[in-house]
Amino acid sequence: MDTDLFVAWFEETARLVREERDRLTRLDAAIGDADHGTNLDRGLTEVCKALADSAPESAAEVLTTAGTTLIRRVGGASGPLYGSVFRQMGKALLTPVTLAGFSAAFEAGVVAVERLGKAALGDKTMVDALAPASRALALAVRDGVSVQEALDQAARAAAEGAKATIPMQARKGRASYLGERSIGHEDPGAASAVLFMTALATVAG
Amino acid sequence: MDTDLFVAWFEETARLVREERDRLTRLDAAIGDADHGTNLDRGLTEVCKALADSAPESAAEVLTTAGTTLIRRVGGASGPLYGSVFRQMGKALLTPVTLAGFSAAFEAGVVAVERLGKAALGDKTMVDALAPASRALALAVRDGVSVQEALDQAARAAAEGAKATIPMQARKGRASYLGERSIGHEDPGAASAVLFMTALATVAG
Amino acid sequence: MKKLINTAESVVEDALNGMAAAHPSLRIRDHVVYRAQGPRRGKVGLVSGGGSGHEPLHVGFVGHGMLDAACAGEIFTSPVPDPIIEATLGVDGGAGVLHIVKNYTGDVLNFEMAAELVEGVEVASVLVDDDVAVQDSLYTAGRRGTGATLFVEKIAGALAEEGAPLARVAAVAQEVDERSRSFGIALTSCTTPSAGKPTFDLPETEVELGIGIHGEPGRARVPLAPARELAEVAMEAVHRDQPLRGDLLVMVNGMGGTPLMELYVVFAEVAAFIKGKGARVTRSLVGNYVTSLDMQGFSVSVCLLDDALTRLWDAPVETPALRWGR
Amino acid sequence: MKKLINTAESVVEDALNGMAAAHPSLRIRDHVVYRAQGPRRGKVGLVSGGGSGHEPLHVGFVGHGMLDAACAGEIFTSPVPDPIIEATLGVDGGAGVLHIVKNYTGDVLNFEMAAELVEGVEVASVLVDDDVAVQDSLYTAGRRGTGATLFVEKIAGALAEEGAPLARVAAVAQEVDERSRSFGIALTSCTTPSAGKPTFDLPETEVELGIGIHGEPGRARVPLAPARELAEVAMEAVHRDQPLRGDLLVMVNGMGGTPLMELYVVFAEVAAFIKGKGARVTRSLVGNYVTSLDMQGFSVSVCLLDDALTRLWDAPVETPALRWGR
Ligand SMILES: Nc1ncnc2c1ncn2[C@@H]1O[C@H](COP(=O)(O)OP(=O)(O)O)[C@@H](O)[C@H]1O
Ligand SMILES: Nc1ncnc2c1ncn2[C@@H]1O[C@H](COP(=O)(O)OP(=O)(O)O)[C@@H](O)[C@H]1O
Ligand SMILES: [Mg+2]
Ligand SMILES: [Mg+2]
Ligand SMILES: [Mg+2]
Ligand SMILES: [Mg+2]
Repeated sequence: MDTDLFVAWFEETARLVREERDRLTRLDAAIGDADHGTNLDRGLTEVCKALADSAPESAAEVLTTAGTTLIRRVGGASGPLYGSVFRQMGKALLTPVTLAGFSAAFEAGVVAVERLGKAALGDKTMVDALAPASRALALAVRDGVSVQEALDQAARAAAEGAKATIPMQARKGRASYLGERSIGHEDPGAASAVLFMTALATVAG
Repeated sequence: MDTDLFVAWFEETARLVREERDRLTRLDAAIGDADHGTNLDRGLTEVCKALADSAPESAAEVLTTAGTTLIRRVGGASGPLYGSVFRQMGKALLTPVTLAGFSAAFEAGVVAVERLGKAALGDKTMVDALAPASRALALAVRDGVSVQEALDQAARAAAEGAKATIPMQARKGRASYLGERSIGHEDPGAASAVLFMTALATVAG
Repeated sequence: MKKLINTAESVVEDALNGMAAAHPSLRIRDHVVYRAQGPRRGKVGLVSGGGSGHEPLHVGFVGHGMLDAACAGEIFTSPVPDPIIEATLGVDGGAGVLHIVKNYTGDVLNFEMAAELVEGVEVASVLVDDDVAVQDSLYTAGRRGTGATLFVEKIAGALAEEGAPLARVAAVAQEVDERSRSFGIALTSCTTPSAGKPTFDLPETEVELGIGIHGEPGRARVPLAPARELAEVAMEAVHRDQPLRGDLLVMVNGMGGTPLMELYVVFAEVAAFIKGKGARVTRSLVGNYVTSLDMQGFSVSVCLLDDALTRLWDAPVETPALRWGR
Repeated sequence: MKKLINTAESVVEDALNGMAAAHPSLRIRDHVVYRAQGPRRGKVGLVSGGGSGHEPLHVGFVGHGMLDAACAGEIFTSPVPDPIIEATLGVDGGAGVLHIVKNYTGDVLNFEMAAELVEGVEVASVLVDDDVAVQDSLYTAGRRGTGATLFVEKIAGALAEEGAPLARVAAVAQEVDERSRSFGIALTSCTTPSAGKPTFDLPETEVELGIGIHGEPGRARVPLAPARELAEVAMEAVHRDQPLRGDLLVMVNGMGGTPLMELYVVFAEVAAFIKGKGARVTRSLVGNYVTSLDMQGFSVSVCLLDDALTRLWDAPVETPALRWGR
């Protein structure tokens, strides 16, 4: 897992988010304020620019740059939350990057967002997609599967986790204001987390 | 033509205006501000109340009360304009009321509104219905037809006059702001003038 | 139709009750809004009014430095003479009363009748007719009075507050009207409570140019365009009629349903246009001041200032909707 | 969607340019609105901000007696930390800076990050969370900050202007929040420029109860009812949470697309409700102050006053959207 792969990860995520922007915004319209797609699209465009400009020399640098850019450019709840995921990953990632090292860094990122957002599994947030993805990665490392296989499993776990947010009642973020009316809708942040994980699996292929 | 007939005139007009209120307002929406039906409905309801309360003893008194009430209760352009018609009629009407006397008083009323509104035939206003009605009355007096026949002819003349406002470009009132876009719509004030004349023919029958 | 009202019949009365409850500085009786403390001896009284539905005009402009009384008619329907007479008598401090009348047949007739019937008070009248969308010709009722009414009421009000005599107050009102031009554009129609549906239908892709403040359709319909272009259309119309020059008082006014953010977007374009013509915005207002119920859209009003008018504009004013200097 | 904008992307920037053109008293840089004259030595600086689309909140409340700076995020999107840091450094007069933060995850996180990263300036924060439509429980993100934000900014701003130290300014801000409750009702959804269509669909015959200020759907949908009943629903919710008593500051606030006339209709009902509970409206505001783009609807905010708070409310304020006493 080299530096280019990490750059490609964000480029592919940016492409996917652009493609899915309106769906993300629609999900946010249902239980939030209709800006999640726009927010992430703006943020990832900036991330790609920042990566192009700074020519990072390590995977850790890619992650830190991406995280800082998200914090500095997105705003809203998802900006600091996603930003913290990647900044924390960047801090935790050891060189050279192995699947095990990536898995550990990813888990550190997920913990960072749980702490910052005070969110736990089942609160109907991005954590519900990110935490299962992290668990899938850890299991893949334990089982010694290929990088590609591991990332595919992580993407699948994220997708299942996002789907599982549909019947949940939100306890964090704007959706929590709706009380029971938040039930029956997929969490936009969980849906965008799936895009991150799918993008990673794609570029690794 | 006795006092009761004049009271009945306003009662029947009030009934007709109530019935046709939405049509009048729709006509006013097209080239004005969508209140002519409401304005006249409010005004004639008040006229009926005033007539019931004051128990007028002459046709002239009925007309003066009606005119004053319209001025005092309607507002807008049509309040002072219609009010002046009937106040002037009240002033001009001689007792006992003959058809010839009525025709002369009616003409005085029409002149009053022309003067007050600075409106002439063809300006696309109530004058385009009232003036032909007055002319029809005068001709009927000359020809010596019955009261009923005379009032029927006046009502028909008013209706034709109102219809003739459709192709006109307005030169007075709000409709004049529309310039050429006022063409193709019947003037609401002309339409309500028809109701006055129709009501009179009805109650005389 | 979705409105925060009790009934279509009671909306004017209910809103006036709300004003009375919110503003102890006002006294409201029989659809006339007065300053609570009554007339000041020797001060010219200012009375305006017209159909309701243009709030804060006129009722929100009663107070120190502006109107002494405002008569509220039914929605879009000029008030009848009686309350205008009442208001005129009620605000007279012995120095006479100025009627500020927007140029609409109904307003003109009812104020004229009132002025004729008032006894014992000297009355002067000024007609406001600033809307360049209407040709001032034999073939129309003349220009409509729209946004500049606020300018007239503020500036004449300031002069009256200083104790100027009726003739001078009337003259400055007249002067402000002559120096002012307006043009309005609607994105949507308004809905009167009694009609219950939009006065006109406007497709999602079109706007009405040259609207008044009563939901009257405008002079023409054109495709919806960016704020920059709409601002230019309005400003070109104003500029064509009275070239922009020197110091300007500029109002970008919302029609009632337009959020402040959009009005600022328009103001930026208006200011750029003015700069391009070599004139200067030295005073400005941005907000919903002269409205047409829930209509979306804006109007822009421009007044050519001089030092005297600027001073009067800056003078203290304390009304529900316009307040500075005290 | 029909809006007076140039492009969805540029709307915040364009509106800020309009504000800069309209208000020489402001200086605007990088989406932060400052008082033009800069910080005053020894005065606590007040910084607020949040997503745009709530105008005049916060940008219209920068000026004497209120905020020193406001950070404007994208529409409904909390500003990022950088401009908050800039604003904090820019307004510091040596006495520290108070962050006034509406309680939304995004606002809280971004202001927190900014506060952590600021160096050399003492920063205190107050969270505004007045919206009784949201249960303050473990199962939500806590109450939203809505209308009471204006109360907090005005009253804390007045105390800061008097030269009070940061701890006292923060304490009064906190006190105002604790004494304030709000509830909102929407007649229509809003439309964000980028989404281009209404955030939620609301049938002609229904209203949303307990809405926030971001076009979030409310807690429940009920049939459209007369203003009296809607005002009662809102006031009951406020009263249930904090019984009405004594002197009250009451704001009937429009959501952006509601005409003033309708807000006064609502105010009359709110005032009647309060009288019925034996409390008194001693200060009030009626208008579009804390909005949600073009949404139609209203919110009502109530603050329990005492003499000290009343005095601070009455203190001079001179901002684009709130101005009295100078
Ligand atoms: N406290 C929180 N912890 C974790 N994730 C959160 C939290 N609050 C919100 N989120 C995530 O952020 C998403 C919303 O992001 P976005 O719409 O960009 O921000 P905003 O809510 O400020 O408009 C939600 O769908 C949810 O997944
Ligand atoms: N100057 C005028 N002279 C004669 N009639 C007029 C004049 N102005 C308007 N009208 C009549 O008044 C009618 C409008 O009445 P109404 O809608 O009640 O008043 P407003 O125009 O004030 O809303 C017009 O249709 C026209 O017939
Ligand atoms: Mg969102
Ligand atoms: Mg009309
Ligand atoms: Mg009318
Ligand atoms: Mg947001």
